[in-house]
Amino acid sequence: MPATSGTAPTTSSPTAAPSAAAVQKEMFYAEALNDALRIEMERDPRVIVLGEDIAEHGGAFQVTAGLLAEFGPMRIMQTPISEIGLVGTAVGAALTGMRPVAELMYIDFSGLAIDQIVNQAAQNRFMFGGQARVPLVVRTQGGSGRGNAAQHSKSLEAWFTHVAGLKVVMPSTPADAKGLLASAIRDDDPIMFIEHKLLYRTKGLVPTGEHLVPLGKADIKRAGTDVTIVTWSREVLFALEAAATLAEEGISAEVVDVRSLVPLDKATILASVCKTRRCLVVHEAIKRGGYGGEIAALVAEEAFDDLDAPPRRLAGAETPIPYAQPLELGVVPQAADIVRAARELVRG
Amino acid sequence: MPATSGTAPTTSSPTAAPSAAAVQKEMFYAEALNDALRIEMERDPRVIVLGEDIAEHGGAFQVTAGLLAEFGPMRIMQTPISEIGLVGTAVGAALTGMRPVAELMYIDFSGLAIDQIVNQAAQNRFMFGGQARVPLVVRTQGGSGRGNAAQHSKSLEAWFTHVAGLKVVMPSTPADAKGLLASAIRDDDPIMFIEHKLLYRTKGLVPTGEHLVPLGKADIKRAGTDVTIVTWSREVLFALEAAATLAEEGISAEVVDVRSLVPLDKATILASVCKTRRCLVVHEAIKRGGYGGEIAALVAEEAFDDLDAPPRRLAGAETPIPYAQPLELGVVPQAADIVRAARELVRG
Amino acid sequence: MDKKTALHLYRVMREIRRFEQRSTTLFGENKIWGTIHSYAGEEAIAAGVCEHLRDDDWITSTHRGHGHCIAKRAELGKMFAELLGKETGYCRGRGGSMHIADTSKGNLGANGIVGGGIPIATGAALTAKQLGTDQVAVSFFGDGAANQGTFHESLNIAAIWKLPVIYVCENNQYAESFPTKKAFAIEDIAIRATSYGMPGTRVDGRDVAKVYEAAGEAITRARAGGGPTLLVCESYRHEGHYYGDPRKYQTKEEIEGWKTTFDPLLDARAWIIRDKVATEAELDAIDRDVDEEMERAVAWAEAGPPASPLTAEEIYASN
Amino acid sequence: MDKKTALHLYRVMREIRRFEQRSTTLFGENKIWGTIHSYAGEEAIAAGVCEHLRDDDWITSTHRGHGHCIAKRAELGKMFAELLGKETGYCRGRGGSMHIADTSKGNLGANGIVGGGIPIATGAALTAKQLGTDQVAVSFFGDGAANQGTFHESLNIAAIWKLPVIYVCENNQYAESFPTKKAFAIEDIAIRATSYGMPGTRVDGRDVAKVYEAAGEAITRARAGGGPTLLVCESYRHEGHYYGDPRKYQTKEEIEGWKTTFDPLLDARAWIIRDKVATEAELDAIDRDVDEEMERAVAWAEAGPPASPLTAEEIYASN
Ligand SMILES: Cc1ncc(C[n+]2csc(CCOP(=O)(O)OP(=O)(O)O)c2C)c(N)n1
Ligand SMILES: Cc1ncc(C[n+]2csc(CCOP(=O)(O)OP(=O)(O)O)c2C)c(N)n1
Ligand SMILES: [Mg+2]
Ligand SMILES: [Mg+2]
Repeated sequence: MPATSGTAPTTSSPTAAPSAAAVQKEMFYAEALNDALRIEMERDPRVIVLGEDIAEHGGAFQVTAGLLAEFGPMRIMQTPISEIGLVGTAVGAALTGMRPVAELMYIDFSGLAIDQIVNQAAQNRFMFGGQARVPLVVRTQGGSGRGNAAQHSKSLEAWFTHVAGLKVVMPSTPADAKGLLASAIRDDDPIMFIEHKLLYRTKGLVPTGEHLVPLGKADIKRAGTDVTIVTWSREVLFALEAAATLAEEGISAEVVDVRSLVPLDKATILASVCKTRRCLVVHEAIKRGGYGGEIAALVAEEAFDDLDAPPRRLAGAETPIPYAQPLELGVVPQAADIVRAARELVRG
Repeated sequence: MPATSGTAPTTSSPTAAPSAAAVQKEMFYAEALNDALRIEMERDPRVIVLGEDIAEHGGAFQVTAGLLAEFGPMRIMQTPISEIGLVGTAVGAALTGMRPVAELMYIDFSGLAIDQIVNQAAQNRFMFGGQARVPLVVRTQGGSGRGNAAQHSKSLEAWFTHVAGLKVVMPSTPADAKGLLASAIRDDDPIMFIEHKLLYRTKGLVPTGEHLVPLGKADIKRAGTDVTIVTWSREVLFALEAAATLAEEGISAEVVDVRSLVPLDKATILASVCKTRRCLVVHEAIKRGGYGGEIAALVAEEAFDDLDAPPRRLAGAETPIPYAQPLELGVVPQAADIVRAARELVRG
Repeated sequence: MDKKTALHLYRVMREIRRFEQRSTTLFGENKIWGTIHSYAGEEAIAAGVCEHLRDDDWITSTHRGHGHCIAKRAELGKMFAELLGKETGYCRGRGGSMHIADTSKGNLGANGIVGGGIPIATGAALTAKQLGTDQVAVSFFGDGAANQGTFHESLNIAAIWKLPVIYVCENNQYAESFPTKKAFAIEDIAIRATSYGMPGTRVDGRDVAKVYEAAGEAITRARAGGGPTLLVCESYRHEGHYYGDPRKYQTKEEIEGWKTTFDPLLDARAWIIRDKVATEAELDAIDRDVDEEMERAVAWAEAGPPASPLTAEEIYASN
Repeated sequence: MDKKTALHLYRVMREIRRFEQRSTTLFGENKIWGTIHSYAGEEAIAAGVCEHLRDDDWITSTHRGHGHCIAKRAELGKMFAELLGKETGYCRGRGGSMHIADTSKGNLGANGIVGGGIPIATGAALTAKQLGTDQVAVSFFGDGAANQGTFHESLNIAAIWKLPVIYVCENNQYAESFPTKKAFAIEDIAIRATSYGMPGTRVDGRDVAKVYEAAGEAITRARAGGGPTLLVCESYRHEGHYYGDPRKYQTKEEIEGWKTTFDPLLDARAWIIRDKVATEAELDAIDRDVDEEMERAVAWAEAGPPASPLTAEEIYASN
């Protein structure tokens, strides 16, 4: 059967949430991602993985561990250090009927490949008047906290949110990681799937077998009434920690995990803010030009009269990430910073 | 004299505004940029220009016209089509004592070179503990309106604002273009200098001879009392057109031309908004993830109680730029759109 | 070469030439917006290569893409319609000249990013390998693109994976205003194939028979699992880089020179008649037929409705 | 080779080896944060090349940069201090192992982006050309980096501009877990020089004398205006890619093998004694001296103050 164009029939989008009866298992975030890859590769022979050090080594963060043995080198395709070559090759494969997952080892390197992501993958469908689809997932990871310094610690999701034609997903828990990756692979559009290097070794309960979390749905990770904390990726963990502390002080914080930055679940964010009347947006990326601006502006525009206080952003300091440990910890929001900011917002 | 390291002495930053007595001349925006390049190249032999088609052809938009004849091929260095090679070469030259101006023909191609801009140029000084400076100007141009379609019409300034260590400048008038480019070349940091393809053939009075406009200063292009329109680049022209129309309706709009997105002149923006009590941010780039979010969020955070209405953003539609002329005009804010948005904001 | 092939090659070249002439006229009439880049002078390359391709083979093209598109059997009316910004165009007026694609014929699109199509063709070839078919992918690109990082990374990937892809470098002596002679310190771009351990061939891109032969070899090898080839075709573009190029980087003599020294159509005409493959009258008939076909295509395109308004749904495939 | 040079080369190699051993210990003691990449096994390359360089010549280095830094005459104490995140480190604790730079000696920095230093060295060479000096720039990078687009674009630019730059490709047989044999379809990376019209040389990177000689030729040519060279040094890294690498991609035999089959220090020792350039006792004295120097450097570094808090002013040069 010759594969012809990108207009071949495809699978439907995920919709169902996991049934309550699903069997769950404790897994690391990295394992959960691995599980999603394995299940999707078993399910659909068109799913292939391309990337650096993904074969014997199992990926810099062990997300592809064991997959070479299981699927062989034709499906776990280790590439030379050629970021734009490997992503562009994945774009071409996606355009012609495959469903590639391309791994960029650090989001800091995404600049090397961004032209293929932005000028080609994201725009092909539109530019061709609908003649193509590009079911491509670019998996990568960002964030600081491991002493990797300024070229291996950035948070660059904002770049990708600013591109028409891309979707951007950033899971914070193992279960979301698995369910969102599976949905991303089944989705027919190019997706930046951004993990966090300090989440790989966090644990959580994850449904076994097929598990899909729909794209475009935020998740209220903790309900509350006094202040809404809108955040994603690793900062969700800090926000939950902060919410626990705040609860001791009598402040009830609601933590909204955005999960999918594009498409953005505006309804859940606005409903929460209208309820709590206060909004704190938290992210690890530097504040200037960050996606927090988008969300704070959105809240200001659409919930102005429901706010008891100005929307606030808490974000990374405007600096490249420094190497020395105490400096590095000081430049991204920690739980204590969130507590302080939320307290100020509520108490004034 | 051997040039040793990036720590060589350098010129001081610009401070003086043009004296009122300066002789002025009507020039196109492209000519004004050309004038700045010529003057800076005459003034400082370390200033060199690298780029594609900048020699005999004079640049895709004629900004380097005549400079090859005047300065020769050692200073007007035409490069192969090698965006990361040419920008990286410029970074290396800047680190070792030159003051290169690198031209990226379209900002759409900047992704090909962004790694050298972001991971190297912007961070070298910081990563090296202050041992380096990178006096590099990357000149490029963006924007739609010429039927160049989705790979030659983007507005990507937001990407660069989100990078610690970069400065971002976007002039709207010939005089600003000249004065800001001269200041950028004399500045000791890496700067994205972003022009607009539809401004090159706009005319204005420009001071002859040395003319410096300081970085980091917004300019109130029209004073008003009812609503502040914060904008930059070509949208400044639309905003001024809109303000004239609004004036006829009895609405007095103040047009703040940001000029320098980084560093951002928050004081001027906030002072204006506190005066008019209404803020409309306008840009050509798509809204999601755009720099308008930064400014609207800033205004919401810092001038909440001074606002009579929610801050509003008017920006490009969330689509790749289409080719067909009527479609293309429909996706970026035009003067009439600004009039409508401002009117709504003022009249409610 | 058999008569049928020879006449088909001639016809394709003629169609390309005429298409470029007609779109130049339309541009001059302000009916085309944006930019167009003429392929006139380079017809032998697209024609000679694509003659070997099936509809299920893929190509990636460039900003100078009309010729590849025609050689890959696109409908002329839909091409003109796209240039005119019509709903009936290949891209419904969204793409224009620099983004014409026809995925039904395996044309993965013109490309506004120099070098942008090279990894994409590589990926299409990977699909063929993954599916175990004998499809091939061809990437057309210019001499200028051969100095892009994508060229280097893609050729290496294709070589180590033995992908069925042919990299066709069209050396038309210029990248915009930059002469190949100055942009390279080598004479023969095909030598770059050795850096990747793949065969490299340099061929006279004016001679459609030679291009046809060299491409045939490379494509046959690729279909048989023999891996990629770099095929460099020496050529010359008759027109400026884009419609309206002042060509300050060329002399008047050079600009006029091609008419006498470099024209693949005149050449083909000459040997077809000389070798008695066909008669002058037969070729004239093709010319007339192409001219008429072109007018019909233009008329059809002009009669089409303008591009329909954008909808939120057309950007994403799953909304 | 004269005695002074031979002993200096030996000493530099010894310093590098010892530095890597000491930093490995410090890492094991949890005093170093982040990642370090050992240059053990590749000492002959940095030593042999940098022996020809003056303080006003430039180098760009890599993530595996300690060796280049030492060979370019950095102060060991400041290097350790950087790894320890001290204010007294080269980068005041801001950079760490992957960003050590010493611009006072022309070291434009280690680099965390594979291939990132290649255009930067090209630009430094452009500065020399602009200023009309006889300075040269050397870019060190790995086999893996030779598959990056920056390699291709930079070498071409340097070739057409005849820049005084030497591209030193350290083929240590692996790019992380990816063996060179699989990442290339060619045996000899130096052949890539022909794609740019520059000389390419392949040399045994275990033999410091051979590296010294080949580098000398290339550097002399560059200083004299003869343009760039690609110098490929065949080598082997003794340790894993990074501290803690499980090395699943290598066999036990291979990992242990280097001790008997590939050690530039043992080699140098052997020929220095064999050719009676110096005595074993003299070499032992160097070893002892280096060990002591290293301990003093570590002690100095450990005694230094921690990195000072960040200030808003340190990111931009003009605020
Ligand atoms: C990445 C990128 N850089 C620069 C350009 C501007 N540009 C368009 S065509 C062109 C010349 C291309 O030369 P070549 O590859 O030889 O193709 P030709 O135009 O000669 O067919 C350039 C520089 C571009 N479109 N994309
Ligand atoms: C652009 C980029 N891609 C990937 C990496 C991850 N990475 C770090 S070192 C390395 C291997 C480099 O191989 P090589 O160039 O041979 O140098 P070696 O480590 O062998 O000295 C990789 C893939 C990186 N740092 N930068
Ligand atoms: Mg060309
Ligand atoms: Mg290596």
